[in-house]
Amino acid sequence: MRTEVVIGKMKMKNPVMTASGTFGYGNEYAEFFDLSKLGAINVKGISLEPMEGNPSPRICETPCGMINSIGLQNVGLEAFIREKLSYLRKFRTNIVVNVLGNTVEEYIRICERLDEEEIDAIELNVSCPNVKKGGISFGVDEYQLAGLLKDVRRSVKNKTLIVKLSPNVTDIRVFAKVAEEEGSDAISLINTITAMSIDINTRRPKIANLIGGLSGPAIKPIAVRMVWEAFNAVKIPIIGMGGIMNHEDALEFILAGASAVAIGTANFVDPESTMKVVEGIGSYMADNDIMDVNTIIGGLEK
Amino acid sequence: MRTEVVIGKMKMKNPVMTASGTFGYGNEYAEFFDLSKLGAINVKGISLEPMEGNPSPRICETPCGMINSIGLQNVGLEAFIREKLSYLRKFRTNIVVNVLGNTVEEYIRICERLDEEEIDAIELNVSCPNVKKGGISFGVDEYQLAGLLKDVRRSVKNKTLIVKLSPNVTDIRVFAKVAEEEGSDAISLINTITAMSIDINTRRPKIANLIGGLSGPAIKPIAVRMVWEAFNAVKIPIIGMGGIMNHEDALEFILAGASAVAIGTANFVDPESTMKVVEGIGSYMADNDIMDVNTIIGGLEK
Amino acid sequence: MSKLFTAEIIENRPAAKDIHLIKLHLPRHAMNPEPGQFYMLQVGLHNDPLLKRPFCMFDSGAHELAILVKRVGRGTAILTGKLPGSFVDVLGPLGTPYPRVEKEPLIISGGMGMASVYSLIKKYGKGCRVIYGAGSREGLISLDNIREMAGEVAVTTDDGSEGTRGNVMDKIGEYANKGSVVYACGPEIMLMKVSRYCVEHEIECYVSLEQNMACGIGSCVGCVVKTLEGYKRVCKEGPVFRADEIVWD
Amino acid sequence: MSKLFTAEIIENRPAAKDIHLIKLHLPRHAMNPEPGQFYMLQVGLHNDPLLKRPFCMFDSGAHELAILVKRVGRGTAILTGKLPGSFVDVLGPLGTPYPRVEKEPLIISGGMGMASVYSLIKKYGKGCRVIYGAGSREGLISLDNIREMAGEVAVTTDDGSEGTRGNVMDKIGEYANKGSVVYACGPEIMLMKVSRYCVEHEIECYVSLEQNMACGIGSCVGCVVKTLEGYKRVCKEGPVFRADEIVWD
Ligand SMILES: Cc1cc2nc3c(=O)[nH]c(=O)nc-3n(C[C@H](O)[C@H](O)[C@H](O)COP(=O)(O)OP(=O)(O)OC[C@H]3O[C@@H](n4cnc5c(N)ncnc54)[C@H](O)[C@@H]3O)c2cc1C
Ligand SMILES: Cc1cc2nc3c(=O)[nH]c(=O)nc-3n(C[C@H](O)[C@H](O)[C@H](O)COP(=O)(O)OP(=O)(O)OC[C@H]3O[C@@H](n4cnc5c(N)ncnc54)[C@H](O)[C@@H]3O)c2cc1C
Ligand SMILES: Cc1cc2nc3c(=O)[nH]c(=O)nc-3n(C[C@H](O)[C@H](O)[C@H](O)COP(=O)(O)O)c2cc1C
Ligand SMILES: Cc1cc2nc3c(=O)[nH]c(=O)nc-3n(C[C@H](O)[C@H](O)[C@H](O)COP(=O)(O)O)c2cc1C
Ligand code: FES
Ligand code: FES
Repeated sequence: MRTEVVIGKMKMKNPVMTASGTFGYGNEYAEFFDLSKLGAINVKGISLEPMEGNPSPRICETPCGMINSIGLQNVGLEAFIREKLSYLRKFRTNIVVNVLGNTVEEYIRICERLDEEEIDAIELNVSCPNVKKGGISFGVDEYQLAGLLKDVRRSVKNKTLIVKLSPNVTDIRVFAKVAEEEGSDAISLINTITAMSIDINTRRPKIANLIGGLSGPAIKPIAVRMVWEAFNAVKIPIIGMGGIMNHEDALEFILAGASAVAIGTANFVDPESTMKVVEGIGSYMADNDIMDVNTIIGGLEK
Repeated sequence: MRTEVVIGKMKMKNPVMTASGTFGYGNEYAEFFDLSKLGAINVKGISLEPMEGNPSPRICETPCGMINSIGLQNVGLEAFIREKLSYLRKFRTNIVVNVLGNTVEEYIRICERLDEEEIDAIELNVSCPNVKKGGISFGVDEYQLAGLLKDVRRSVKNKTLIVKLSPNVTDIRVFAKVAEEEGSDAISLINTITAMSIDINTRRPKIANLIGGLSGPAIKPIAVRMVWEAFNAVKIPIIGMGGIMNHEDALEFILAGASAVAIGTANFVDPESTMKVVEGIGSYMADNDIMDVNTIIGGLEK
Repeated sequence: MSKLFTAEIIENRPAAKDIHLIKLHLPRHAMNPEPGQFYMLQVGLHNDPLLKRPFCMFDSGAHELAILVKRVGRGTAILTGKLPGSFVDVLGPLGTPYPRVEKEPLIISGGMGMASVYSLIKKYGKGCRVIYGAGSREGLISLDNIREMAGEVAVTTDDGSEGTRGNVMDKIGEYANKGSVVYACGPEIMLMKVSRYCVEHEIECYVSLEQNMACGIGSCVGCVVKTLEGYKRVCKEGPVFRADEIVWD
Repeated sequence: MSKLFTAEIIENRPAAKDIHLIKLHLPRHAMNPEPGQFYMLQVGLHNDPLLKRPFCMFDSGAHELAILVKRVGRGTAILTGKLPGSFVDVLGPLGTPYPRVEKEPLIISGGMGMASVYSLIKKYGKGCRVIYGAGSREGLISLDNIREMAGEVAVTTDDGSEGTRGNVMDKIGEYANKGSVVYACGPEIMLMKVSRYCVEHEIECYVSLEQNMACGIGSCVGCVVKTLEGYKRVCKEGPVFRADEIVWD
């Protein structure tokens, strides 16, 4: 039974990875299972300089979902390389680094630096709706996105370049095509959907930043639809995510066209989610006589 | 205690109405409660000619939500006026008629006809994602929307004109402003979000039409955010909807800026939902010493 | 006399493989369902699973309703796991019953179809005949009761573990004739075959259909089936339809 | 030795107004929580309520964990309604305990704060003194036990229905001095006042804080509190913090 999938230059032993920002830098999960079992680990978004993040409350629950406005708190590029990377390298899995910037120059500087490090892929977060300058403009404007990618593509020579698309757009296909045309090796989708929740007793927003990003099972049907639309628009591989809680959900994304899947919010609900998805995909393949997971990518029958 | 709100020329005894397509033509609910208790009844979308709708399965459940692809099945304009309207007129409440067309001309013909009938408001469905020609182009393209509204506004002389916005856009404020500029009396939002679900055992889509519209609690935080954005962009009243299950949810929309709310999917879960929301808003007002519901519209404290 | 009420689960026990018999205590006013009608049950907490699930009236008594639930997904797993003493929100009775026709009733049940026709067999008693098919012996529910109630019972199983090896279509020729009225419930493929047979042989026939449902009361238009007169709602114009009006595809 | 396990509810009874005492039977390996630590409980079915809810270790025994749950919203309503015999998914013990300091322990609890400090009082026994405040007598949980365990107990209630009328701040001057170490848990406003008092009077003080949590293990960075060294995670660097490092706003 073959579960290996290929995303750009990156070979994954199985199609399961973590979603950026939901798995810390890996260490919190190492006590629950062997991280080497994962296809890849995607770490919290990294910026050039450390970021403090937003005030509390940063999260709240919604029906079958949650809103977060972490504000991209992170240790910054140099501290990440110095303090976190060597720990992550101990596991026999791919390391994907999610990066974010406020300007094209920042993205380029981070990418140039990471291109020389011992990582496997760079994922550009151009869509995070949390921080006012956190890249929102790139992710929802096809021309700005194209401009950014043109420059970044030149900086990423050795690693797989993934562009993470924002779902807060009218037509995801347009953005998927821009990513493909500008030479991205893969796209990942979806990032969180902009959302808001109000406490009717205090009449105040449930998160300090007012608006945050919705994730979890609630958004799954929207994410599956976008993966399917993108799959029919471009040829580069897709990493699908949005509300995957178990292997059934993961397989829904694979059938819709995802070559790999990422688990986000589920890590909070059950820290062993990713490993259980890996195992569940194996069982499904065995039960359904599927010899190679690649044969069911986009295998939806209409 | 004053619960009356005003939407254009329409005075509602309370801010609660039904969402189009989720309350049939009213008759199914009359055995559960007195429909005169509602602020308004909004009926299934009406087209010029009867529409057959889509094949089954038309609905499926998703986490905290459902996808539908009814395909706008309806009896058509003339049969509606002949067979359904007089029944609805028996209740002391406002009647809103949701209309849809495939061309500007169709919209105009329906509106001109309804403008002379005993109804209170016309709601333009320009956003239904279900039927290939069902207006999708108007609702996600600001220029087409502006063109449609210019013509329709001239046809609607006696009734309140409401435009129902599609959430499947990058920036809802742009569309809210178009509606305001072209003279709409109010906007309603949100319609369903395009979505998809796959049965991993059969590998087939869970609804025959492949893609449908997501509704229910899952989409509430997205809807609340859009109502808030629209409230800060335009001055015309907003009818808020999307996942309202109870009066707490309804109040969230009101605090975010909705002058009235519509209950959709909740009617399927509990046929008495709308009436319970009316009662719940009353209790909340009493508990919080709110003399006039209008004083808390957009009352979110930042 | 609202059809919406809360009922207590007073019994919940396995009746066959993956199938539970659940008895509910109902408020008086919700009673008197007719064979063929169904109820919608809120199986979980509010919000998720969101929609009520439809189940046939299997049997009913003074203040009691019995349903037969097959575990096929998340909702039915939750329902069959409920402890006696817990409460569920219920809507019903809903839909059209099997109509009374002055002919000799032949009742055909495939697998879980018994959930729908059991009460009909009980109603006609010795006056009706039954063809009862299932995959194997374990899938035959209440067979002893049915033998006791009905005039005549033919049993078929795919694996021959009980009755004749085969399916209900192997028996229909022997049991149905122009003097019969056929009432059938079971898998869609069986209903299609029964319908086609009856139409061809000019036998009056009624089938009980299933569709995904949201509201159960006719308002969402989500549960339609194709008929000669266009789409009809299974929850309102059905679940029992005349076999000759269904367009099978 | 995973911190993730399934536990059976073996007792669930009201302990005060809107407050339940829930006892869980744990697998051996999950034991030995220290005072100040907490557990995350999956209160509903999967998906909704989605996230686990945090509750302090109130008391623990060989294979037992007791928590005190106040009904404030949907999740706690579901949890307090669970029948003995049902199971819940649990993650823990989590977070930092109250540190041992070689000074005279003064334990201050406001309202539900007792959920966190009860086990600490039990640990120090006669060696500690306690200030216990609540809105009124009905809000005082396990008062008799605490009087029996601790060296000295001052009770305050807002309405004077038990002990002194007033709040814990009216007693702190009398009980705290430079030889004390103060451990406090309660409403944020109380913790702020206790902290400010202790910083001002150079008294070592630890407070247990709350924040909305998603993961409970430090990965989401959702539960932060502002400190002199930037944002820190309540679930990982806390919930117990040195009072002088918190930035109150
Ligand atoms: C009028 C009517 C009467 C019924 N009577 C009975 C009965 O007496 N006993 C019984 O065990 N079952 C009966 N069913 C079927 C039962 O409603 C479904 O098995 C149940 O809703 C599945 O819920 P779930 O959450 O377990 O499954 P899901 O996880 O939702 O889905 C599992 C499978 O069940 C199918 N399904 C989901 N929802 C429905 C639905 N509303 N109707 C039909 N199929 C559905 C799905 O397509 C899927 O194949 C009846 C259905 C109808 C329409
Ligand atoms: C470390 C820690 C220990 C705790 N120990 C206890 C305890 O021993 N006993 C006890 O009764 N409660 C304790 N709490 C609070 C308890 O977790 C919340 O009351 C509970 O999560 C509310 O869930 P709900 O679904 O009922 O409320 P919701 O409907 O979700 O919300 C109701 C109210 O509770 C608040 N709330 C929601 N989630 C949380 C959360 N994760 N943390 C804090 N507040 C929240 C909301 O802001 C809101 O005001 C503790 C919280 C933390 C962080
Ligand atoms: C708490 C939290 C933090 C996140 N941080 C990031 C981030 O730093 N960069 C990024 O690209 N996406 C981030 N995301 C988005 C996720 O990677 C993922 O795209 C999204 O949550 C949808 O998947 P899910 O529903 O499985 O969580 C974050 C999500 C959550 C919930
Ligand atoms: C079954 C169904 C049918 C609908 N039909 C229509 C329609 O005909 N016209 C329309 O404008 N909106 C239609 N809608 C959208 C609803 O009016 C509403 O905007 C949406 O469902 C969000 O609200 P809810 O989450 O409360 O259901 C329909 C929704 C559902 C679920
Ligand atoms: S289930 Fe809604 S119309 Fe039948
Ligand atoms: S709850 Fe996730 S970091 Fe604390």
